[in-house]
Amino acid sequence: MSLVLTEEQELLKETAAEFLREHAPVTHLREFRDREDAVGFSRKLWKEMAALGWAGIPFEETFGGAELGMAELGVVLEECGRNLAPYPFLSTVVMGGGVVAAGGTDAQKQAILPGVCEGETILALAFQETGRFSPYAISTKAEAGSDGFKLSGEKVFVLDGHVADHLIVAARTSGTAGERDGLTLFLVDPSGEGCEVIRTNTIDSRNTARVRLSGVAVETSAVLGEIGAGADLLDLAFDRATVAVSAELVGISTEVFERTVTYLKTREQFGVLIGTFQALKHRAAEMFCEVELSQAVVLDALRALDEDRPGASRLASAAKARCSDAASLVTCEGLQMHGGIGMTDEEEIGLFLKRAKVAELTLGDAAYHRDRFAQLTGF
Amino acid sequence: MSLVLTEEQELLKETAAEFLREHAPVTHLREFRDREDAVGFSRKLWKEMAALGWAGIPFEETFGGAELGMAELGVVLEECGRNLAPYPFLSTVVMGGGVVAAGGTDAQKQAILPGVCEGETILALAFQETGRFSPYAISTKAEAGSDGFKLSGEKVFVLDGHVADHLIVAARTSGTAGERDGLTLFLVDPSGEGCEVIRTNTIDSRNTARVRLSGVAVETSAVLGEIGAGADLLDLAFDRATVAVSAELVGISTEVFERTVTYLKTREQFGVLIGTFQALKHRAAEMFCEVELSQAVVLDALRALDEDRPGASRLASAAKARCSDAASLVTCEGLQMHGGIGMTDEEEIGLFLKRAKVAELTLGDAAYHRDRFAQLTGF
Amino acid sequence: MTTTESSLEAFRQELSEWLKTSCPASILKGADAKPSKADHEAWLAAVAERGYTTPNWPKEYGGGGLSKEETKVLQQEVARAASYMPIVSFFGTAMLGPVLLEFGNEEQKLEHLPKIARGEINWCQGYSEPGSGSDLASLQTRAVREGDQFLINGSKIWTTGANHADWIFCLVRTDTDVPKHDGISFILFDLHQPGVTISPIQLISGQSDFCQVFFEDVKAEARNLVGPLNGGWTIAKRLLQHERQMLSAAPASGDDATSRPKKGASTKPKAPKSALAETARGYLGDQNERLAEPALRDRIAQYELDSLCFGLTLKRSGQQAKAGQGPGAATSMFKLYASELNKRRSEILMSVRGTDGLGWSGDTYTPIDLMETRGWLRSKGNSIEGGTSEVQLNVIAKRVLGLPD
Amino acid sequence: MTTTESSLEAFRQELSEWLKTSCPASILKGADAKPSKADHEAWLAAVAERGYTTPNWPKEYGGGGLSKEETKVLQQEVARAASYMPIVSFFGTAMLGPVLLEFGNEEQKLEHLPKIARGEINWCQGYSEPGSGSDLASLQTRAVREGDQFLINGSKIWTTGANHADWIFCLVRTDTDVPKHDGISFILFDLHQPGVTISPIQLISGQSDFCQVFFEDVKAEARNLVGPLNGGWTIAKRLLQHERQMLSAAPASGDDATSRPKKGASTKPKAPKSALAETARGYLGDQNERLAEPALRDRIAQYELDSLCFGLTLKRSGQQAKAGQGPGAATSMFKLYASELNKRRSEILMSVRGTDGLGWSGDTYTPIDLMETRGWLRSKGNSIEGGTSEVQLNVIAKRVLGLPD
Repeated sequence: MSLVLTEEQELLKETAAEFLREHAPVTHLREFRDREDAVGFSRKLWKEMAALGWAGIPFEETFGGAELGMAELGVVLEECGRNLAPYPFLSTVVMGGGVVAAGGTDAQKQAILPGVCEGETILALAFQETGRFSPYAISTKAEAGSDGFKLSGEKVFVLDGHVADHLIVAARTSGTAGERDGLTLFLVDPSGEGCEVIRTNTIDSRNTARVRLSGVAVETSAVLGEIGAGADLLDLAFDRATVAVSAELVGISTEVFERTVTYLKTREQFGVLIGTFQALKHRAAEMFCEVELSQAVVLDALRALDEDRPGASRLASAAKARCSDAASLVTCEGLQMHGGIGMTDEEEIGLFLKRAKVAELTLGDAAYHRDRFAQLTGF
Repeated sequence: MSLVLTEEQELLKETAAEFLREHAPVTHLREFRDREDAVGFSRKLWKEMAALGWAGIPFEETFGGAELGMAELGVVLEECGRNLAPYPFLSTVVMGGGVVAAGGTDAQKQAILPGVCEGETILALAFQETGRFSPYAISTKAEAGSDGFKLSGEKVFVLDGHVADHLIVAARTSGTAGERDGLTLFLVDPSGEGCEVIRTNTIDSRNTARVRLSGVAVETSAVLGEIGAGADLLDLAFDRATVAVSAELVGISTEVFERTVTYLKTREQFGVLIGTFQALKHRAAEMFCEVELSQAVVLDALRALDEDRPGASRLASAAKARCSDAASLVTCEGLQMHGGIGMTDEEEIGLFLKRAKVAELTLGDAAYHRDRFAQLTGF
Repeated sequence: MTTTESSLEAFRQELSEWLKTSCPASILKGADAKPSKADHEAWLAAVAERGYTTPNWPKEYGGGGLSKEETKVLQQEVARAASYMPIVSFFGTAMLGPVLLEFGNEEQKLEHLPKIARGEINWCQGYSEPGSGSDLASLQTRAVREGDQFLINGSKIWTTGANHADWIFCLVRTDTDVPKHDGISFILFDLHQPGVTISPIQLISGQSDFCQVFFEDVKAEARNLVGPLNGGWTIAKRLLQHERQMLSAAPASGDDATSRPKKGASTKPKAPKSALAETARGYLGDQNERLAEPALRDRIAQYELDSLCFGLTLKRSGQQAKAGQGPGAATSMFKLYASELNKRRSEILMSVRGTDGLGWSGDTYTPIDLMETRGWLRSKGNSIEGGTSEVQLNVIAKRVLGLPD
Repeated sequence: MTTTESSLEAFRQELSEWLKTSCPASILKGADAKPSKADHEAWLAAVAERGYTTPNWPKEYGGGGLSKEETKVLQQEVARAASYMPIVSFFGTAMLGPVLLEFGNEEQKLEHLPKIARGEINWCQGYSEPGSGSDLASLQTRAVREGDQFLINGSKIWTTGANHADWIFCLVRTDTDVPKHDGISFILFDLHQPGVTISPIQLISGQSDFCQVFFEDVKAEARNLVGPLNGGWTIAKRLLQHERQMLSAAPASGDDATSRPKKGASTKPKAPKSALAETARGYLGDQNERLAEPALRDRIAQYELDSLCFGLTLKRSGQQAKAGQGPGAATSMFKLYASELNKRRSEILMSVRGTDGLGWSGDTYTPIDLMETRGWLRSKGNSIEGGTSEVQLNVIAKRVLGLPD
């Protein structure tokens, strides 16, 4: 079990750090926010990232992918966290692309994955129906007809749903909300009749959508994976996305922690550097521990997914719980230690705090994952 | 709603502080512990306290009591906490005496309370059956016969049970463990046949007992209160004892806090007083807040019981939760700040830590009472 | 001033008559229509004419000259008759006013207090500077005497409402050659003059309740120096006390059922409510008649419990002060605890609302959700403004616990 | 020293032969009877003769002279054949030994190391003093040169096992006129001599694993001064590092199922276990197939989760060091976190066991309950011994984060 980066991964990390620092630093996000950009990120830049191979990291070479794993995606996502780069890795590469790669037919893969790898195609997985993450609490109905299905229901918090070329909708072909069985995934054209995609504006200046499905007709060929066994694909997507968002949280924590330590070394009050105050030193040292623990567990969880280890789901929950709490601590402490200036929109700490909160609540918060961790540990 | 002491209460506080400081300081407890005294406290001193009116605080004058309330008992118990005085207020005055006063017949009261007020009679309420406090989880059976009942079962953690003149045993005349109905209280002679009282040794150097009842025969006149309605009396006793033990916890917290602040002002390391270290200052200031909150809620909870306010039970739980957590924080921090010396048996901090833990776990810990508080607040 | 029962009753009568004639119909309690702007101004004028905007200030300075008891009667009678009491700028009535009454000279009181009472002048407070946050006394804004005036250069930050203010009361450095606390003065000046630039500061919550204010050769009349030259720090500390006290209110707690004995109430009283728990119930629902998520329930219980205890601590401290039983807990503790409680409450609400609480704007989120989310972001400033939590902890350690420097 | 595969195999063969002839039958794996004292001593002698009690020390000092790989083979072979490996005093092998190898002169190595390896001398460590806890360098025990000896006066505290020790390695002050770190020396001397008084210290847990040791004109031979006169602080720091590392082991965590990919395992693997949760289950039972008390379940989950993450952090740091990727996280962090985790675990166990966990002695409590309770009390010292948590935080802030003094 290796918890250090390979040479190739180190190289990827350096490339990602350099590229994002140059092309998508925090000011980049702010720009898109301030001009109320309809997309929320640069499609051009996304294609450049794709050209660097990032959008295709986990996919087969046949489809233009790099055939690498979560470990490599994690490296890139950590750097995204450090820069608050608002790019559709979670929605398109990890969740949408992951589901197509794992459950799609050859035709479906061929139709979708090359576009994903090129940075042309954006995917969005539409599953959540209330404000609280609960994997199988899905009521959206898929009624079977002679030549396909009709989907009806409403989805919230669909990441990057506002610009998705394909929606992947989780709906019930049988059973009731809360049951694991009876879920089926469908590829849905967001511009199709009866499908309404409403962009929503979140505090992290990224975009999610609310999706209303009013009897949206899809053909049988739109089914992704087996009918009624959609939860298998969802579970996979959730575990991977959980760790991916944890990696982003590690990037956020590490960045804010480093900035805060730097601030402690430069800001003067009472005629001395505030970093000389022991109470702040101790709190900084405690943050350091939390950040270290986050980094370690994410590295292992990423590898556990790549190795398909039996305990991977449990590690995924451990990672999400640890990283959410660490990021919450570090962003709040970071803001507090920056004092009044930390409260201003001009200072970037607040933007990290906002993104950390969104990431914390994406796919289940720390309490949710602690509970799941306990369950997977047998208590 | 007054949260300051009346003149009379102030006077009582001073008397108690002075008396206990002189006659029952921490060294007094240590003496009884070191010589493995069979009683664990001085019966003579208990009679002296009774002569000062303390054992009779809540009882009617008819029986030799002072006809005062929980507010006054709280004042004395806080001073007991400050001195770790191991006297049977909880067992005899609050719980045993309280149950007799509230539910006893005139004959029962006349038979028992005068002895309590004089410091002659020790009572013990035997209810708990497992290590975890759960008010109605009582299996001990009381089988009705022609001329009375036969009691069978086993009780643990019976406070001062080792020297009790009367045991008050909660047993089931109907229903099953966990049900509120069907409980009945009985006055039991601990030296009677089939009654085995085994002294147990707890970390706070006080004494509790395990009581085994093997078909102990009692007459109908031994029933305390109504048959099957024992839970009414127990509830009363638990609420009062919960607040009483909270008052003792406030005494412990206040004392350890003050001692720790003094230590910070006298202990030198690195050529300076350790009280100059900002990290310790901040932690001390945080402790101060916790102690203040504990004091305030206990004052109000004591008065709520005396005034029979509708929200008294909820306040009792608030007090126990707050005071348990505060005492745990303050004793642990106090020990830590005393460094190695705090770990020695010679230093008294450890004795406070041990008593605080026992008091914390007596009648439900902080988590239990937080949950009860939530329930009584409607969620 | 003491007031007998009978004179109080007479006062109440007289007030009642006055209200009948002076309070516009649209402002009377139970009125249907919304009051017009003119009615509002008439009502303010009527109240201010009698000095009732600042009821316990002396009459000669535009106040009502009322005793404590009379003030209470005034509040009761107005509450009984009118739908609201007009209020004037808080910075004038609650901050500058008391300072002028304590430290100002007669001329200053006569000039400024009546205008405050009548709501003619909006005041703001020039305290913090970009380089002087927690270390307020290190402030650098210079005031140099030139004839009858001071020439002011520098910048203030975190100036609440400066963009709506007319005048500022301001801490300035009038001596640079002495220890920092000894070279500060307290001065008043008009913001409507050349050289004053006011820039609202946008906060992370999107609000702009603060400004940064820049002074370039701005003029203050020497007669508007309050207290002695270089004696401003004493006034500054007094004002900080005022501020801390105002920031120490206990945040909304569940109920006060425990504080009001209800005679003749049934033995099983209705359970008191927790607003937080009720909100949570709306999002999470119940399970076995309890709030569904136990870990969150525990956090809410801890919050409500601490909030209850904190409220009792505030009450107790007030009673101790009244009973002369020492100072009770320090106001620093109140400021500290109130801030941290409010932050905790906001964090719990974020957990409760899940992704519904992540909205920034737009009508896909409910207005309440949006407001709470902005409130959560804004709450992060609670432990910074009015003295950081760290400063409060320092003060408790030093002043209350007497720990050495 | 490098070792080829084939020579390793030869070594393994040779070991296997040696074990057959040297390990007493009663100590062989699977033996029925308990080994006698004589068998134990014979086994120790056999192992010590080859220097295998300290396998990677040089042979000339009583060690085994083995390479890392050979040491591993030794451990494997002994584990395969024998029921245990004899161990000798930890303070000798793990603390003093490495220091002598690094800082001692040839004479000292030849005199002391073989005795340590053979388990002839029990060592203890004289570091802390009553007035010098966290501020170790302020130690006052004086050593004054008199001819070929030093005369030692003073007192050491928290000396583990002094009451069973033969010799002590000790920090003493040899110069009082220089900054405190510059006047300290590291010296070895015999405890079996007049003027040495050893008093065990009773802890709050009832145990006495520490002593206070008093020296009154105690003699140390000058040739037993290790390193230069007044150069003891360098050695002290090195030893503190060793100690901190040893105190940083991750406390018992639930399982390591996550770290071992099981080929061909069923897709629904058996859930890993948490020892803490299993204990809790015994006391609390289940509700809806989950541990009955949700708040406690959450605390246990948090503990197991942190413990898992901490274990991974330790592993990662080791791998980083090996890969030369910087120092990784500081040992201070490991000491700090391991202590706090163990304290937390003990507190959870107290909550779980309720009043069953309050016993001090007597047979009304189970031996396990009594042991856990004493363990809880003892755990409070974890964050004090070997450098307090506060000291670790200081070190992290200074050394790792580079925060200014």
